[in-house]
Amino acid sequence: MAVLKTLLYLLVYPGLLFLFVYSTFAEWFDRKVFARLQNRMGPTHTGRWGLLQPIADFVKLMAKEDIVPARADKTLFTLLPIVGLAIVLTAGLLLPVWMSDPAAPGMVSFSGDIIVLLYLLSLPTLIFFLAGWASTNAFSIIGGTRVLTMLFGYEVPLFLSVLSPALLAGSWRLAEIAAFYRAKPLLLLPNLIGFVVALIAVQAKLERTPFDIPHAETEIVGGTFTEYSGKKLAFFRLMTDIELVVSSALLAAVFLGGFGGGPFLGFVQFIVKTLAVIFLLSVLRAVTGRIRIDQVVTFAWRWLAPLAVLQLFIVILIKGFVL
Amino acid sequence: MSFNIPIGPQHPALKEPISLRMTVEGEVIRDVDIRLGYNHRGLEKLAEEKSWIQNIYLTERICGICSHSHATCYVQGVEKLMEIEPPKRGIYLRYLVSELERVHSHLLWLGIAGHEAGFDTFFMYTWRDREVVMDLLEMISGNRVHYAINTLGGVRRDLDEALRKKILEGIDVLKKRTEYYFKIGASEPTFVGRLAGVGKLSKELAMALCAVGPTARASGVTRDVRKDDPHAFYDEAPFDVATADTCDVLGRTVVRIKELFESYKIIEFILKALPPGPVAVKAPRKAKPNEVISRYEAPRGENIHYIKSNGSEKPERLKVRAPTLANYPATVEMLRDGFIADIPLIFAAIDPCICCAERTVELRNARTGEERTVLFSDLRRMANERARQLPGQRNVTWPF
Amino acid sequence: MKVAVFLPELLRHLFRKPATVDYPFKKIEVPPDFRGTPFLHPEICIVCKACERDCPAEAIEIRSVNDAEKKFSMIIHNDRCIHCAQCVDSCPTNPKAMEMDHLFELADFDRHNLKKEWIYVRAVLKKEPKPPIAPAP
Amino acid sequence: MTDLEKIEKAKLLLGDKLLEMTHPAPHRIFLTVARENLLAATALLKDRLDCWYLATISGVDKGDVYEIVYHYGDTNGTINVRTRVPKSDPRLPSTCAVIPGAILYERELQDMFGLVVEGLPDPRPLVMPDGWPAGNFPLRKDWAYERPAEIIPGGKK
Repeated sequence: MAVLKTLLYLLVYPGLLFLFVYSTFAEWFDRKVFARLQNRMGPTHTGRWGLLQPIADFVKLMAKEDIVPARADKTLFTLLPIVGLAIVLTAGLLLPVWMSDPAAPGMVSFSGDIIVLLYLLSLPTLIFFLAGWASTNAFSIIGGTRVLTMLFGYEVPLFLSVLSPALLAGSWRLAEIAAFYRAKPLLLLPNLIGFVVALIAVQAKLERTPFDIPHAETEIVGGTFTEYSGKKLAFFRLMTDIELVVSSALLAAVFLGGFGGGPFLGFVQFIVKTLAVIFLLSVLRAVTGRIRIDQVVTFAWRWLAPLAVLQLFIVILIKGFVL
Repeated sequence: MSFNIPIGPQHPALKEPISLRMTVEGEVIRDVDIRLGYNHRGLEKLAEEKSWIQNIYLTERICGICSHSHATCYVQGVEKLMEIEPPKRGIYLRYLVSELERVHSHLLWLGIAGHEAGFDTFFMYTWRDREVVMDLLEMISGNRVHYAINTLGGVRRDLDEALRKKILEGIDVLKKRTEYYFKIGASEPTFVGRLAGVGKLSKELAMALCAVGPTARASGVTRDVRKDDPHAFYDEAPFDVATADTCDVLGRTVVRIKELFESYKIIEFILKALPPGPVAVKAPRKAKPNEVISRYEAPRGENIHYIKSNGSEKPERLKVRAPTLANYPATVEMLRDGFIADIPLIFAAIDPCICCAERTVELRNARTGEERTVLFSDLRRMANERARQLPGQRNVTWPF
Repeated sequence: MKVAVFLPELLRHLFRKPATVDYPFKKIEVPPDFRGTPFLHPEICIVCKACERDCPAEAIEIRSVNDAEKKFSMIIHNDRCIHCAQCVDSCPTNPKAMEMDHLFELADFDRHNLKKEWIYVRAVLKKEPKPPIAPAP
Repeated sequence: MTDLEKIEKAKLLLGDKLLEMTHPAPHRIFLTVARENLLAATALLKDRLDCWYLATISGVDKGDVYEIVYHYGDTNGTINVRTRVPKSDPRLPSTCAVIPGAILYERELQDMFGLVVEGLPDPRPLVMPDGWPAGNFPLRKDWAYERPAEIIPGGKK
C-alpha cells in the first residue's frame, strides 16, 4: 500500500501528471496574459480559449525528427534533457501544495526543504550550460557562457531574499514558514522588498525578458537550445514550464503566506497564488526589453544584491526588536 | 579565445539573406566580413528588355517596404526623359503616397528595433499602429504593399473627399501615438540602455564612407535630397531635416521619429493644398535619346536612378542605387568592437533592405561552393587614414 | 529615473479588445477599390492585345483559336500575375473589358488551377452611325 | 552655389583635363575627363567642389567603349564625371584612395562589365555567386540571358 501511495504521489499528484498539466496551464496563462497585454489574442484555436495549445506544442515536438549533431557529445547531449526534467520534477515534489499544516505535512516535507528546493532550482542553470557546451555550436557555446555569467548575477540576491522570510519565521521548512505567516499575516509586509528582488531574480533564473539573454533569438539564434530538436527540445520546454511553476510556487509559499482551510481550499489558494506570481512575471516580461549581459551583472550587483541585504537587515531588526 | 560566428545568410535577426561573418572574442566583435549576393534578381539587365511602362512595376518590385520610392524615382526620371509634365494634382497625390510610405516604413523600423532589442511589446504596439497607415494606403491605392499608384505622367487613381477626411483622421491618430512613443518608448530604461552608445559612427567616417539617410543624419550630416535637390513640390512643402548628433542607434531612432512628425506635416500640407484637376497626362511610348539622373529621398536614404534612353520603347540602361548598399561600409565600422548582443540592433539601425541593395545580377546558381567573403579591413584602414575615429566609448552601465 | 514606463498602457490593454482578427474565421472587408485578380468580359474584348503587350509579368496570353470565326482565347496566368492592374489601364474599350475583382485568397496547391481561360469571339467596336453625306447639289 | 558658379569653378579647377561639359537640366552637370586624369580630377572635385559623397558609379556599354559615370551628390545637385574606357583595353583606375566608399561600386563594375579596376584594395568578386563562369559579364550588351523553358510542377497535364 505504501508503495502504491508513493507511486501515486510520484506519478500523479503532485508528481509528474499534475505538474505536467499545471505547467502547461501555466504556460498557457503566461502566453495569454502576455498576448493580451500586447493587444493580441494569444492562443485561441486548440481547445477552449486555446487551453490545449502548450500540450499540442509538446505533442508536436515529440513527433518531430530528433537530430543529434555529429560533433556533439552524444551521451551528455541525450542525457541532459532527461536529467533536467527529473531535477525540476523532484523540486516540484517539495512544494507545499495543500498541506500547510506543520503537524501533518506533505510526504517529503522536512526541515531544510527550502534549502534543498533552492539548490534544485539552481541545477537547471547548470544543465542549460552543459547543454550549450555539449552541442559544440558557436551559438550554443555563447548561450552557455551567458547562462553561467548570469548565474553569478542573480543567484545571491535570490537566495538572500528568499531566505529572509524564512529567517523571520525561524524555520527552514516551507510548511512551517507558511504556517508562521498564516498566524501573523502582517509580518508579510516587511518582506515586500525581498519579494520584488526575488521576482526579478526568478525572472532572470527562468531566462525570460528582460533576461532572455542566453537564448536571445535575434542575436544567437536559439542560444543553448540551438541544436536541440524533437523530443529533447520538448523535454527542455517542459522543464522550463515546470521550473516556472516551481519557482512561482516557491515565491507564493514564502512571500504570500497561507490562509488555511483544509485540502481543497488550500489547493485553490495554491493555484491562485502561483497564478498571481506568474501574472506578475508576465507583466514584467511585457514591460521590458532585453538587456545586455554586462547590464545584467551590473544591475544585479548594484541594485538587487544591496536590496536583498537591506531586506535581511530589516528582518534581523524586526526579529530582534519586535518579536 | 576568438572564434567565428556566422550571422546569416539565414538568421532570426535578418529578415533577408545576407552573410555577416563575425570574429568574436568572448562577447566582443573583432572583425566583420560581409558577403553579398544571396538575393540577386538581375533587375538591371531585365529592365533593358522591358518597356517603359512595364519597368514601373519592375522597379516597384525592387523592394517590398519602400516599393513606392523606387517606382517614383524611376517615373520622375522617365517623365523628364519624355519631356512630359504631370499635372499638379497628380504630383501631390504621388508624394502623398510617398510620405505615407515613409510613415509606414519608419513605424515598421521602430517595431523592428524593439524586436531586435527583445522589447516585443513595443514591437506589437508600433506594428498595430502601422496598420492605420497601411489601411490608408490600401484605400488610396488598392493594395497594401505594392501600391502601383504611379504611371508615366501622373498617378492612376484619384482621391475623393471622404478618403481625404479619412486620411486626416488617421494622421491625427498616428500623431498621438507617435508622440506617445517618443515620450514613453524612448525613455523605457531597458530599451534606451540598449540603444544609447551603441554602433558609433563619427561624422567624418559617415562622410568618408558615403553613408546616406537616417544613418548619416544621426551622425550630424545634414543631407536630405528633399531639401538639397528638391524634386517635385518639396521646395514649397514645409518641413525640416531631422538630425541628431549622438552618432549611435539612439540617434538613428530619434531621427526616424522626428521624420515621422515631418512627414505628418507634409501630408497635412498636401491634403490642405490639394489642387483640383486631372491626375495624369498621356505619356508617349518612346523617349528621345537622353540621360537623366533621378534622385529621391527614400525612407532609408537617398535613392538614385540613372536612366539612359536610346529612342526606343525600352531603356538602354537603368542603374539603380538603393540606400542600403551605400550604408554597408558604414555598418561594418559600426559593428566593430561592439558586443554580440548589439549585432541585430546595429545592423537593423541602417534599416537594411537587402532586396533593394541587391538587384543586379541574374542569379541562376546560388549554390555556395568555396567561401568568398568580402574583407573590409582594407577599407577600414583607408577610412581611418582619412578620418579620425572617435575613441570607442561604450555605455556599459545601467542607464539610471 | 523611470521604471516600467509602459506599465499603465499595458494594464489598460489587458481589458481592451484585441487589435488582431481571428483571421481564417473572421475576415476584414477589403476596400472597394481593392486590386484583386484581373478577369475578362469576353463580350466586350476587341482583341487589341494592349493588355498582353503592357503586362509586366507576361501573365496574359492571347491566342487565335479559329481565324475564320475570329475566335480567340485569352489565358490569364494567375500564378505569374502581379496584380498591378496595368491591363485594366491599358484596355481601350469603354466600358473596360478587363476588370479587377476583390479576391485575395488565391493560394492553391497546383499552379495549373490558377490559370483562367476564356474562349470568345472578338467583339466589334460599335461605331456611331455616320450621318449620311448630303449629296452635292 | 548655383549651377553656373559650379560650372565656372569646375572649368577653373580642371583646366585642360576637362574634355566636355554639359548641363542638360537644372542641378545636373556632366563633366567628361580622360581615363588618365580621372583620379586627379576626382581628388580636385572632392577637395575643392565638395563632392565627397559618391552616390554611385554607373557603367554603360556603348558598343566599342564603356562609359563610366561617377555620380557625386554635392550641396544642391549632382555632378557627374564621365570617363570612357575602350573595350580593347578595359582598365580603370580605382578612386578608393580618394573616396573609400567607392569600393562596392567599383567591385560591382568589375563583376558587371569585366573592367579591371586597378588599385582596388580588395578586387574579389562582390555580387556574383560562387562558381559563376569566368568571362560572363551580364551588363554587357552582347551578353544575353536565355530564359529556360518554364516547367510548372503539378497534377494537370
